[in-house]
Amino acid sequence: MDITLIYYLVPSLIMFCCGIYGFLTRKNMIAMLISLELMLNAIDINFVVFNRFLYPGSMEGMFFTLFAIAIAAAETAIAIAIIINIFRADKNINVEDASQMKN
Amino acid sequence: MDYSQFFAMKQEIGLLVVFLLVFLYDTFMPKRALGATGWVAVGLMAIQTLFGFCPSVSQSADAFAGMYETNAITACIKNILNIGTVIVMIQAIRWSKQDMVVIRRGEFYELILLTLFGMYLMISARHFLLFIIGLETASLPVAAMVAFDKHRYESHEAAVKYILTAVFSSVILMMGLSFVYGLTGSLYFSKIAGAIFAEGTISLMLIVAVAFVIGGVGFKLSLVPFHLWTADVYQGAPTPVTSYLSVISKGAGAFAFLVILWQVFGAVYSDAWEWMLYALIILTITIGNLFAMRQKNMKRFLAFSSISQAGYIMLGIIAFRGMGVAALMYYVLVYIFSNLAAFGVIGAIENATGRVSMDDYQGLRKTNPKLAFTMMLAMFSLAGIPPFAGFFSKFFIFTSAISQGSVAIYVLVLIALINTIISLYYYLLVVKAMFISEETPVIPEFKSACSERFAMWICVAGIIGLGIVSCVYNGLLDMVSTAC
Amino acid sequence: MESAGSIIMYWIIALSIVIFSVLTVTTRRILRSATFLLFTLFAAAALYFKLDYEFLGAVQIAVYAGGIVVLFVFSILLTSHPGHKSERLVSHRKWIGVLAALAALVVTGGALISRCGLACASLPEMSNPTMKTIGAAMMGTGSEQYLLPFEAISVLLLACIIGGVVVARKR
Amino acid sequence: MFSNILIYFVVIPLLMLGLLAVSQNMKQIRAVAVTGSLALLGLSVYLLTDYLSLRAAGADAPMLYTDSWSWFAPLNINMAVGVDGISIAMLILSSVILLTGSFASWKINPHPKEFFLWLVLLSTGVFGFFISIDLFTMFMFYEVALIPMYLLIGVWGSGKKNYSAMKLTLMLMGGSAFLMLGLIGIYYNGGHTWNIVEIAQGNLIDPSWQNFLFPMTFVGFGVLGAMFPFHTWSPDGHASAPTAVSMLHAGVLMKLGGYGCFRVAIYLMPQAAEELAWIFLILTGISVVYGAFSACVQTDLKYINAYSSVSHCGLVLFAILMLNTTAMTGAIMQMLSHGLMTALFFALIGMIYGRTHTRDIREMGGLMKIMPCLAVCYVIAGMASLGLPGLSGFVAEMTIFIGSFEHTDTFHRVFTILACCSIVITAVYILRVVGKLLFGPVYDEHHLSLTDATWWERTSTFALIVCVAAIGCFPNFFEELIKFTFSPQIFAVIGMN
Amino acid sequence: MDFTIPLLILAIPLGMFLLLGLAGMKMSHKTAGVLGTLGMGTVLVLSYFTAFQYYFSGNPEFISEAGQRLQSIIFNVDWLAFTPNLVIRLGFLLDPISAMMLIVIPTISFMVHLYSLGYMKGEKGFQRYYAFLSLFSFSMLGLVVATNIFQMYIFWELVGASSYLLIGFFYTLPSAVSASKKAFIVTRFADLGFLVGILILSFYTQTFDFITLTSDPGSVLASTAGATFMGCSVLTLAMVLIFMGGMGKSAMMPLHIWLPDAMEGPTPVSALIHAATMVVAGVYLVARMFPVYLQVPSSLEFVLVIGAITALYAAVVACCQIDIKRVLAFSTISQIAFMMVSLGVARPEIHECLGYMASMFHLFTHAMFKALLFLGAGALIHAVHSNNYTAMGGLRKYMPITHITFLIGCLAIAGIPPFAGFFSKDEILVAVYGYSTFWGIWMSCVAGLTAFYMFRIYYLIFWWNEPDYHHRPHDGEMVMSLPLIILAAVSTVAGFIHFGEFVTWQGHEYQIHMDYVVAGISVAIALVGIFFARFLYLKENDRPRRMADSCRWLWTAANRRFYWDEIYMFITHKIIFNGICRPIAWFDRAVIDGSMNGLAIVTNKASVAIKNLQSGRVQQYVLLYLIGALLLAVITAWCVL
Repeated sequence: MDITLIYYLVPSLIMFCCGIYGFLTRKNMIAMLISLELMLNAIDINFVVFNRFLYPGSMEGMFFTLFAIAIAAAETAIAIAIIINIFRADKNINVEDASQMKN
Repeated sequence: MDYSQFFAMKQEIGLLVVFLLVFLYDTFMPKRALGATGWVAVGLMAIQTLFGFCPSVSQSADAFAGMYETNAITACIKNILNIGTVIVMIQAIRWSKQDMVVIRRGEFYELILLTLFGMYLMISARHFLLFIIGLETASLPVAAMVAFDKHRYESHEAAVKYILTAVFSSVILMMGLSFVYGLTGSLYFSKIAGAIFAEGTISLMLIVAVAFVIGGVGFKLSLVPFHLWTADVYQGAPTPVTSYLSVISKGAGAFAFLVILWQVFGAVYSDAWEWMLYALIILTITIGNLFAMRQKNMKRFLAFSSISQAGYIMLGIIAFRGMGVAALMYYVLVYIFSNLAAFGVIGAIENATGRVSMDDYQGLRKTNPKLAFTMMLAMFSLAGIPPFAGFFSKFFIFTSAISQGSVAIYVLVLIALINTIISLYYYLLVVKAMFISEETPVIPEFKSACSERFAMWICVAGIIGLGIVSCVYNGLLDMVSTAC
Repeated sequence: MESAGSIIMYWIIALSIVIFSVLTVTTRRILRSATFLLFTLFAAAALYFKLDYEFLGAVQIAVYAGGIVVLFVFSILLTSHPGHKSERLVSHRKWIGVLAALAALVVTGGALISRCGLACASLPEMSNPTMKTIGAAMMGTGSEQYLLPFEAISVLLLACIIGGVVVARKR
Repeated sequence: MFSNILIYFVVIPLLMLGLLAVSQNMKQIRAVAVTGSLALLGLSVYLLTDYLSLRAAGADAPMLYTDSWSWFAPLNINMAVGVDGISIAMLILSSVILLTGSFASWKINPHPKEFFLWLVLLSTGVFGFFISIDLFTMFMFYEVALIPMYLLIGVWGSGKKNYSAMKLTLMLMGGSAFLMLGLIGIYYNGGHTWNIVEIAQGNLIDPSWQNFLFPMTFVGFGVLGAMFPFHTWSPDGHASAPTAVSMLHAGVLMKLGGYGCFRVAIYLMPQAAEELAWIFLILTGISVVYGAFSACVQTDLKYINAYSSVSHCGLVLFAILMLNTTAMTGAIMQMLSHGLMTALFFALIGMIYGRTHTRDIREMGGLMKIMPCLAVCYVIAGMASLGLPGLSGFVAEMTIFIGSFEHTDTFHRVFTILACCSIVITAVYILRVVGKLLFGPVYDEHHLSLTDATWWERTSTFALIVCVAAIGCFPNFFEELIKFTFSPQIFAVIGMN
Repeated sequence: MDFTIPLLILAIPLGMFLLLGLAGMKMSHKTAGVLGTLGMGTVLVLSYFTAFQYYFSGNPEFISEAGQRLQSIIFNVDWLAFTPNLVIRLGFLLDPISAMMLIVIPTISFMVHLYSLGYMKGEKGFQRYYAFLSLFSFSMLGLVVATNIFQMYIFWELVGASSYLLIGFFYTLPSAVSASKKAFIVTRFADLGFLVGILILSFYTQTFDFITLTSDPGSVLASTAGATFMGCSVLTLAMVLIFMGGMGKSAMMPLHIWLPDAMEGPTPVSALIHAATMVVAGVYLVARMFPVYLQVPSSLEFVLVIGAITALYAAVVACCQIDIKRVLAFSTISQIAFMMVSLGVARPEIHECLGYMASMFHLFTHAMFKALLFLGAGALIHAVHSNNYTAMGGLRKYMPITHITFLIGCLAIAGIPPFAGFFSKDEILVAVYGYSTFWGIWMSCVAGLTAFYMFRIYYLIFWWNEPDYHHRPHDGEMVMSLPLIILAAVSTVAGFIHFGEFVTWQGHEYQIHMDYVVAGISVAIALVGIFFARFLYLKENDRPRRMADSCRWLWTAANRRFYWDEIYMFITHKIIFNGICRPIAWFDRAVIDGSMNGLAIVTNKASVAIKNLQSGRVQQYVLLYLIGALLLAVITAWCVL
């Protein structure tokens, strides 16, 4: 059996879709962030796998992943800060409740 | 390793210097001197703006092996953003003196400068990694700015919505990029374009990649259907932040969008994304207008209006090879002045009375005629009424689009033109409230701060002058045609 | 043809990625969710190791597992009441989520499969990137070298720090 | 730039704007308005005489006083000016109506300053439109003229003014949306120039494109010309507008529509005009009869006049579409004639309304006894409208009918006869109003205490009556004035006589 | 001939109109009246001079060597050039008929001016009245001297307008207002036909000029040969349509309905406009275009039939009217119809177009005696303050002058020799018998009826029974009586004029010779009519009532003018106003305007309908975001791949 590119990509895509599912259904904002992390990770894996399988001569994908991890960290930091902030204001981090402005 | 390459990034470095000076001033100056932070930041930013007009800045350069590019066009769009930023900063001075904000006002200016830096990168990046970093720099700290008004729950809610959507959009964008990388093996614009061109045929993977990239960048521009965050965020954010988001961020996004679409995916224009663009333009203009019609909150109203304006901006992208770039830049410039005039008035009124509803504007003419007049000019300019600048920018953007000459474009432009009627309707609603309504004015007479008036004067001058003084547009067009 | 060990390795990693991902988004306790995320991240790190990107794997563990997940855990503890469960999902909401996820899967998966030549590539030989080459690329200004993004991301992080301060700072 | 006389048609209103902005009281405002409009009138009369002497001296270019200053050079947009007989006629019309309109709003209230500011801005647009021969500047001035209407009606209007102002603005802007597309299309398919004379002389627009662009521009201007079925802004708009605005709008602004249809749609695209005229002939033919019939049952004076304008302006477009010199000359005369008499009507209606506070003819009667001067003027206006010889309506309509009948086509002739029918229907509704409003017993006792016209009202109406009668008595003058407009070099492509 | 005097003939009334119209308010009644009358007097002198010049000077401009009277254009200025060929000129054409009209119009007009000084004394708007009279005189003179058909049309409209103004002179009376409106609109409708006729004719002949049209009609009309418009020969169509204009002005059936109502105007106005001058414009028009009509015999047939029917109808109706002015109005209609019939039967082969001459002769005499009758009626109305004969009776004692003059008028119209009407009517009957015996008998009957109804009112007014008069009626003052006497004198002697010397077709002299058979028959019939009237109405008795009762329906129908007004009311109100105008106005508001508003409403509805897209829930935003991105990809892929 030959483990080809697609074998690596399928788990990554599943992971991505799990992220989407979680992001769309979870009510807790932190859970949504966790789902986002899943998606980001799936993208990282994509880059790495593409790099490794198709373009082994360069390191572009790997570096993108490297920076993406940093970006993810920054995103998470800001997002968590804001979520905690809203928790302080409202004692609640249910995303359903953050829907006062509409139409 | 040639670190001198950094010197190609004159504007970025200048901006960072401004940032550092503001940071140092805010951190180390005695408390009594901090009242001037705003003006210091404005002054420094003004210098940076002037600096941008130095001829040496607009020289073409290409650094880090093609990862970064600067030329007359990028310098110019950065200058346009600088001008807008200066105005936003002036408008923010009064706001930043509020009790809740005053302790963090230094940070506000710092964040503006840093996000502007991110936009610089977006504009000049010719490599997707740098682009993503610029994009994130331009959008993540904005979430913190949106959450600036701690006493208003809306501000928090807006920040949450913003950050969640922003991160999701960057995920979509990066997913698309991963596909692009998989297809072409590179993240350099030029190499990707080369690979796509070499491949000749078009694949599903490329289409998905393009769609995801458009979706990711469309978030910044709030193109429909990637726009849903816009209204809530604009409404919830403090007014200076809203105005910053609606003009500067949008302008940078528009230009970056243009660069990416044409420089990266230019080869598959007619195959892959021409019709996507048409659909997005029609949707954006129409849906934005339809929502704007009903809005009562002025900021939310302008949010939808800015969505539909983004649709018009997109028309400039179609004619990239013709006059599109100049028309787009001109549109953004005019849009900055018009929209900032409107936000200036909204901010002044909000600061003085805390009112932002259109119903409160009834009879504004009687109590504050100058504000009402400024607002009316802004509305007329946004609606594209001559002799105000908005008319010219709309005309030129349509002209540039039609220069592509296909029948589809005529239909597209016709739809856009018909939409201008709807937009005129809601812009006139504001005018009606201020000038025609005979109800007792809600807003008492007040004197706006001198910073606010200063900013409004600049905007009014721009609205009136930018169109009639043809050298602005002529200069842009000249510059673009020599640079291309 | 790969060795049986490597194939087994692959399956373990793949399955744990899939299973833990699914668990992450389906478990109702938020703290468990964070834990499963950690496992998923570990599995991803393992994948990087398997694909010979040791440095990346290390970074993954250090930053993600070590940093971000901890951040999550702290914030969960900060924001949740004891014994707090995520309430049951309304079922139509769940189905919308599933459908959206499946749609995304079909589109992205379809896109990949459509490029069969690409999707069926087998693992080529590659020399492990050494720290030296990584360092050189990170600090270089040439083609496929990343000094500028490196500097730029520092600005990003700075901006995020200031942003975080702004958000967190009380009066 | 300032050596060209035409530019002063824009400069003077701009100066007026400036002076109005700094004027302090009613006296100064009136002084500025009257002096300025007198200056414009003088200028246009001077232009007329000078033009005629130039023509007599043998100048045979399609446009005289042409000049062009580069504006947006890369797009070939110029501030290009030039006039021919039609433009001059329109300039005179505009300045007369501006002057009389100023008198008619002698006591405008509230905010007289702003009122005159907007009014003058509007006329800036109008004058600019008529002197432009560059499509871009023309369009710009066109829109400049449209938007002040919104505020003028909204702030100083009456009745359901909000609705009417919005409807008017939106519909007219809707027209200009089509127009803008058409103009840009002309630019790209007409040799990348906006200059009307160049395009027309070279007949630069490809015939297949003409078939697309002609309807765009014709409908675009036609909306302002109150072409069926795009006329519905007119009744509501006129009914709600203040006096001077109704005058200016019906008197001048609607002429922008007719003028534009001629100057852009027909002048630049004669082949398409010939090919597609039948569609618009049907529409305008309907306008003519339909407007007249509608006017018969209205009870609001302004509605009657608005529908009558639909009918009369329909005749303008109808005649233009006949594509022959006589009919087009008639169209120009009808534009002038309708402009003057409808302004007269609206002025009088405004004056009557200002006294009785109603415009419903069912609530008035016997005004001849109470305000004989206004009543007599109204009768004269009515007679002009129903085409009494000696007043302007007659010569215009007759020229149109004779010209239209030149067409040998049965289709055209049937429509001409249909249009002729309007003279009877016009008589019906005019006499109905005159009979009800002015004659008969006094309806309302309270009206007995009302006064007759004041001196400024007299000035306003008499000036208009003199103009109406002058056109009606000396129509041959037009031949001289308009002779060169339909120059064979432009209309040769369709073999127009 | 020098153009000064002809020009003055037109300019003086116009100037007087402007003077009295603009400055009248500042003048006293007397000044205005005297000014107007003096002006008209001057015109009278000038036009007599001109007419005499034409008929008697022997100037070669006016009469050829062979004694043929010529058409002569005194002046002709371009007024409006439609095309190089089609030019409206304002000019002055002298020929036999226009010279005749130059006598008739100023004469009657002057009489009316004079008479009105007394009749209208003290009326509000006296100056206005004189201004309008001057305007009318100007327009009517302009009409008759028109050199081209369009000039005629212009003045045609102007006389219509001045008629409108004069009928509505008592503008506070609703009946006067509606009568004036009716008069204008009905004639306007007829003018539409006239206009279309002009359009058609001028297009094919490329000229408006009467002389060009009539001097050699065959060649001018050659271009119309075979040309058809909507299935009709254009020439027939044009001539019938032009005649339609004449029908309107001359109150031929079915366009006659305005004339009886027009009696709401002041009586002198009725005398001038609605009896003597304006209403004969239709006859004048046909006479003017006669050579062209001759080219289309079918159109002359049309003229004949319309005229004959109208004559009978109007005569029958006149027998059953109570209002004396109405009787005179229907009598006018009937007499004008005589003229029309006469023109309709005129053919060169029948007594060298005797009908043409007879028609003009009758026009002339009719103008005189009908003006006389109207002015007499005015004097009566002035005296008893009522239009109805029921308020009169036995007046011969109180108003001798009026009585005598009125009697002369009645005898003249009845056709009793030696009064003027006998001669002219006799010529007409000769012409008609020459054409067709059927129409001859028909017209003879009408002549009998004429005598009957005229003497009916004569007896009812001056004999019958004397009612109670509040004031003793008396003759009018001198200015009112003088015109009566003058006109009576003219009516008595005018028949002896050798009309054939002056007005004939093509200007050749025509010697009138009595056809004693026809003359005898018509006198006999007239006498029968008179004696029948005497039998019924000399003394108060119940014979008239019994006769009316014996065929009540006929009497009622005739009294109600055979319901023409009702039919018109039905058509205009029920069909046009309620059936066309209202639906159109509704359609405009509901459908056209509604669809414009509908666009706005739909936009609004759409705006509300999509508002839930913006639900406020960030997860939905993201869901839509995702769907958007995926759809973008899928649809593009679908289309491209």
